[in-house]
Amino acid sequence: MKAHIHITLKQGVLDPQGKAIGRALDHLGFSGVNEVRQGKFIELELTESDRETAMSQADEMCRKLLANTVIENYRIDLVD
Amino acid sequence: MKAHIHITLKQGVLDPQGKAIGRALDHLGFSGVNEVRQGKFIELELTESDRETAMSQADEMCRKLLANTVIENYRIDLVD
Amino acid sequence: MKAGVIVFPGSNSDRDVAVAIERVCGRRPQMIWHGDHDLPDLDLVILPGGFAYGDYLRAGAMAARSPIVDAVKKHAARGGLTLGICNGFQMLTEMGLLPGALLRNRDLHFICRDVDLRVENTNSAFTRDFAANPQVRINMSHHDGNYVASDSDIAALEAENRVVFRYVDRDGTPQYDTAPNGSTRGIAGILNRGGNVLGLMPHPERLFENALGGSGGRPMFTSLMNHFAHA
Amino acid sequence: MSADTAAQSTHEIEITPELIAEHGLTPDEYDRVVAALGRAPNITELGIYSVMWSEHCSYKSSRVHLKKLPTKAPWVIQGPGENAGVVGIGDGQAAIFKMESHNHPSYIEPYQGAATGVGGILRDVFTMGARPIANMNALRFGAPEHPKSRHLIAGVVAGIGGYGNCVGVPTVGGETNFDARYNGNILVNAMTVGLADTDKIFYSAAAGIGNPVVYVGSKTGRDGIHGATMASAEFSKDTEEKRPTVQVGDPFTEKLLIEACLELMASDAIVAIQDMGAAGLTSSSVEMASKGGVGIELDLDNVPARETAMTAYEMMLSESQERMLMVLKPGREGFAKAIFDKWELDFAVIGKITQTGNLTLTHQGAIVADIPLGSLTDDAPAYHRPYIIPKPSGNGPAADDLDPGKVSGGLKGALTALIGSPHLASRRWIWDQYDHTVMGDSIGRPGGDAAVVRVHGTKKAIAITTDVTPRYCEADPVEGGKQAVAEAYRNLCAVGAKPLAITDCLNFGNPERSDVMGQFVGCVEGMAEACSALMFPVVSGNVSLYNETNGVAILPTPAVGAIGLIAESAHRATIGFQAEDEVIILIGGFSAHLPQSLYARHLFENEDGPPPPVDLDAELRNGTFVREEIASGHLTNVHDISDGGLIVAIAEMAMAGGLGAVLTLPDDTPLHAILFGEGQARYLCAVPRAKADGLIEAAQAKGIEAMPIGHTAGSTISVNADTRWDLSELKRLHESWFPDYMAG
Ligand SMILES: Nc1ncnc2c1ncn2[C@@H]1O[C@H](COP(=O)(O)OP(=O)(O)O)[C@@H](O)[C@H]1O
Ligand SMILES: [Mg+2]
Repeated sequence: MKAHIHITLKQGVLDPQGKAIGRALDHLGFSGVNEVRQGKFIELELTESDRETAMSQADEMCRKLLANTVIENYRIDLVD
Repeated sequence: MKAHIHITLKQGVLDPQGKAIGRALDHLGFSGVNEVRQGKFIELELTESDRETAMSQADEMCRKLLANTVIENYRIDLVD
Repeated sequence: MKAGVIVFPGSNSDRDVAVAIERVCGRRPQMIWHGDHDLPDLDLVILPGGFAYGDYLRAGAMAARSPIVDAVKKHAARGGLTLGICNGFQMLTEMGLLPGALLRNRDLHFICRDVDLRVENTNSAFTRDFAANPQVRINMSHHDGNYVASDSDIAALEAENRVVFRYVDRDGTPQYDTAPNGSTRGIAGILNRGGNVLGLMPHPERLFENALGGSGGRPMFTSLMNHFAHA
Repeated sequence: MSADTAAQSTHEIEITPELIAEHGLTPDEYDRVVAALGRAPNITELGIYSVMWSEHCSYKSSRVHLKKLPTKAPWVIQGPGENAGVVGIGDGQAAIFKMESHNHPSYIEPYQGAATGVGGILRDVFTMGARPIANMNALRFGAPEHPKSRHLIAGVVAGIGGYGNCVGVPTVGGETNFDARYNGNILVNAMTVGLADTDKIFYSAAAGIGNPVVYVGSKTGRDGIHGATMASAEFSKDTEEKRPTVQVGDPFTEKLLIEACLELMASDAIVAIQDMGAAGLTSSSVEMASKGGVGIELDLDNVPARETAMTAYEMMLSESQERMLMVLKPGREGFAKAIFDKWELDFAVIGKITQTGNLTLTHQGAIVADIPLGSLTDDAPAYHRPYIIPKPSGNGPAADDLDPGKVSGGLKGALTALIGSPHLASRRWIWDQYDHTVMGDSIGRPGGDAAVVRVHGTKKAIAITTDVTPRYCEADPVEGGKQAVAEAYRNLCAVGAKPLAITDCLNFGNPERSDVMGQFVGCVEGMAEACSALMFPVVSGNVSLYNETNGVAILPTPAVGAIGLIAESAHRATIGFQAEDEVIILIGGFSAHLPQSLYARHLFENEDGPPPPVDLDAELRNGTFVREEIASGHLTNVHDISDGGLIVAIAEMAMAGGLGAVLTLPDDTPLHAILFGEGQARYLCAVPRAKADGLIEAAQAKGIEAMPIGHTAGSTISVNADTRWDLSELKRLHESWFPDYMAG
């Protein structure tokens, strides 16, 4: 089973990368971009085949390592 | 309109971040993880409301800046 | 030798390389703003080290889309010498002037230390003066120096003697799999096919005189100077 | 504008006792607010008082004692009270430096906390017109085996590197300690040194009625609101849950801000300038206006905001990073704006200087705060908190109580255990992650007694060190305070620098406890005594109190950051042995003082007794001698003796030089006491045989104890022919602890 994890900065937390990307897009002549936020996308290949167990494993991994929950949110999607 | 962009390393390209995460997970005692790949998740807030135009804009942004197509693939999803 | 250093927002070794060139070659390079569209008449264009645009998104990515870049590409296409150090090397790959890409160091840490390099090709304008002593110690200082390229690109680089700098052990053993940053085949610096565009991760300008703890990087600057003196 | 309008114009948030307490104000303090205003404050005003009267901004517990520190010397240009201290280094040049703590934020989010700590201290220095040339970091972590330590170390080191490397200022040194007393309160103290011309130094006192007040840098978001009050509150179990909005650093913007500010500073457009540090817009505007004896009026509608619907309260208390406030000469706004536009930074005129003596804020057409400035600064509370200075307990262990026979491997095992312990193992794992070579002037890199950075384009160099031995301060605050200053002095002398001045970061627990307050007072008094005796004044600093968790205070940690001047950078000393068969000379005599040594504490878990006494006359005499010998070119290999004692210092010299030593030591005192005693004011040096007698005679002529104790040789260290250590084995232990631990 695969877990697809999106890690994004919490609302209100400064995103220096997103800000700089936004400016660079502007310089390249892309005018219609209001906001850019950059996050992470992590794909895990799990041996676990039970969805519930896989989900709770992935959740623990996010809390313990993958996400910095002080400033980041995470979302887990399981894909077979 | 929002564009959600996933940027992932091409198959076969070494992923130091993914590897390091894999090692760290292992270390933390998460045993059932076969492979980890880390990519980027970029959210763009576009003023454009026409889907087709928005898609072609986002595609151009990916090719010109957001992705390095030598090593990376990208996928764009439009979200209203 | 008329050298120019491109200054990007976030460049931080622009002054250092200019100082090294002035001290070794006697003439201070011109500093050129990334927002300009034209280059003055130059023998050598340098893309310096640093964190242009914070290295946000990908190291060198945004800088490689600066207004000045078209002029740099034209200069290189004409055969003009172009040197990218550290962040500059990353930019050269992002511009497509050199193959491959530089990923995060294997252990994900930034690494600043003096490393041993073997100059594998002492036939370029950048490296002739290394011929007498092709193993040197210079400083590396980067977060993204883990060179990757397709198998065919790597094969071509090796076959055409375009791997110019390679990480080696003290005794000269190549670090094919053990470079501190994980770089493929221990690659520290490469040349383009034309032999006029060089990118390398370590900083020759940080060890160019003994007061700094070594002068392993100095021959690069004397090579360039002599190249133009003899031209 | 009357006070009543200010009071009425807010969103009618009722000021309850709970709200007052949440803002960290006592009922008494609240009464003082009401008295100062002549009415009740509104929420914005309450917020402003709360941050300005917080321990962090007001120094209310420490102020009365900080006055004891000497701050003057002929070379001091600016002492405490400005953003950073300034000392002259000749030729019309000045070194500007300061150290600051970012302890609590680094515990909550180690990467961003440490990173923004570096950003903040850089701004304190370049706001005075200096180009930053070096960063240092003094770190204290919990016990290595504590479950959080690894994560905190990894995050803090990555954060310091992430920020400093990106802005392109070399991080050239620091110190790192581990102790269980920091388990719940790590210390992250960052220091920056910059260079400026003495006629181009910028101060923060606002002047010129009507002059524009300008905001530059990043936009304001809801970052770290209440960070300043958080930095003054004791941690409790639920702090980790509350997790205030953490500030995220943007080193790229900081780099642009440095370049833009220095570019503007080359002109004469600036009247006053100050960074927005803790308590952001509030403290910067209040301090600038009150120092200038003027009033200030801000229109918050013009503050560049990152988020929508920000209230006046939020804008005034936000701790968004990479922002500065300046007062410009009238008519120079356009000129200044062009520079910030070029660097793509925000620039906004947000107010003007007035003659009211008040801080007046308008937002959406209404006056939202109107406060007499004096009540926020000079008239802020100052407490004479009760204190008891702890005294050392008894004489501590005698040499016989600490018999090396009880250590596994005996005398030999004692050194290998210490050199590979967390306390003495190499910190290479840390400094490897810091760009310490950028700017091309780092000639004394991490690993020496003091870092040495050339003054660009001159023969001069600045030496920099940070020091304190918290276990000494715990055992005897007064001696510990002296020792911190003395060790900094010694580390500078050991590279050949003339010690100039210090900055400090006084990290302690809860000052409302008389024993903790006693530690603070004792350390400050000890420091003051040492600073006076050594002509080594304090020119800047910072106090961080309430470093405790669930009632357990940190070790008293008055970190000292110090700089010295090397006149000829070619004449300096390094710690590694340089050649075979050089005579090793001990300056300052043998010591057998084992109580509070690493030997006693680490190998015997004995924490009793007094720390080694500090003889300030000897420090001055020996230090001056060593530095003058280096300056005149006679000495190039020196190391001071500190943690671990004589044999550890020898081992460090041997490992750094890749060359062993043969030592002959007296047998009238227990050898382990001579090897591991931590007596102060001592140095080791090695010189060619032909120079040895001359050096010893020169020392003795000045009343300094100096004697040969052996010579450099081979690849082992031996003592009196019966104890021998293999250098490569020592080196392996010394180098492997940190990477192995972090990988574990
Ligand atoms: N956090 C750190 N960052 C950079 N360098 C460090 C750090 N901690 C220690 N060092 C370096 O390690 C060396 C040894 O430190 P320390 O034992 O504190 O020295 P000393 O006893 O001379 O004060 C010094 O050169 C110091 O600068
Ligand atoms: Mg020392």
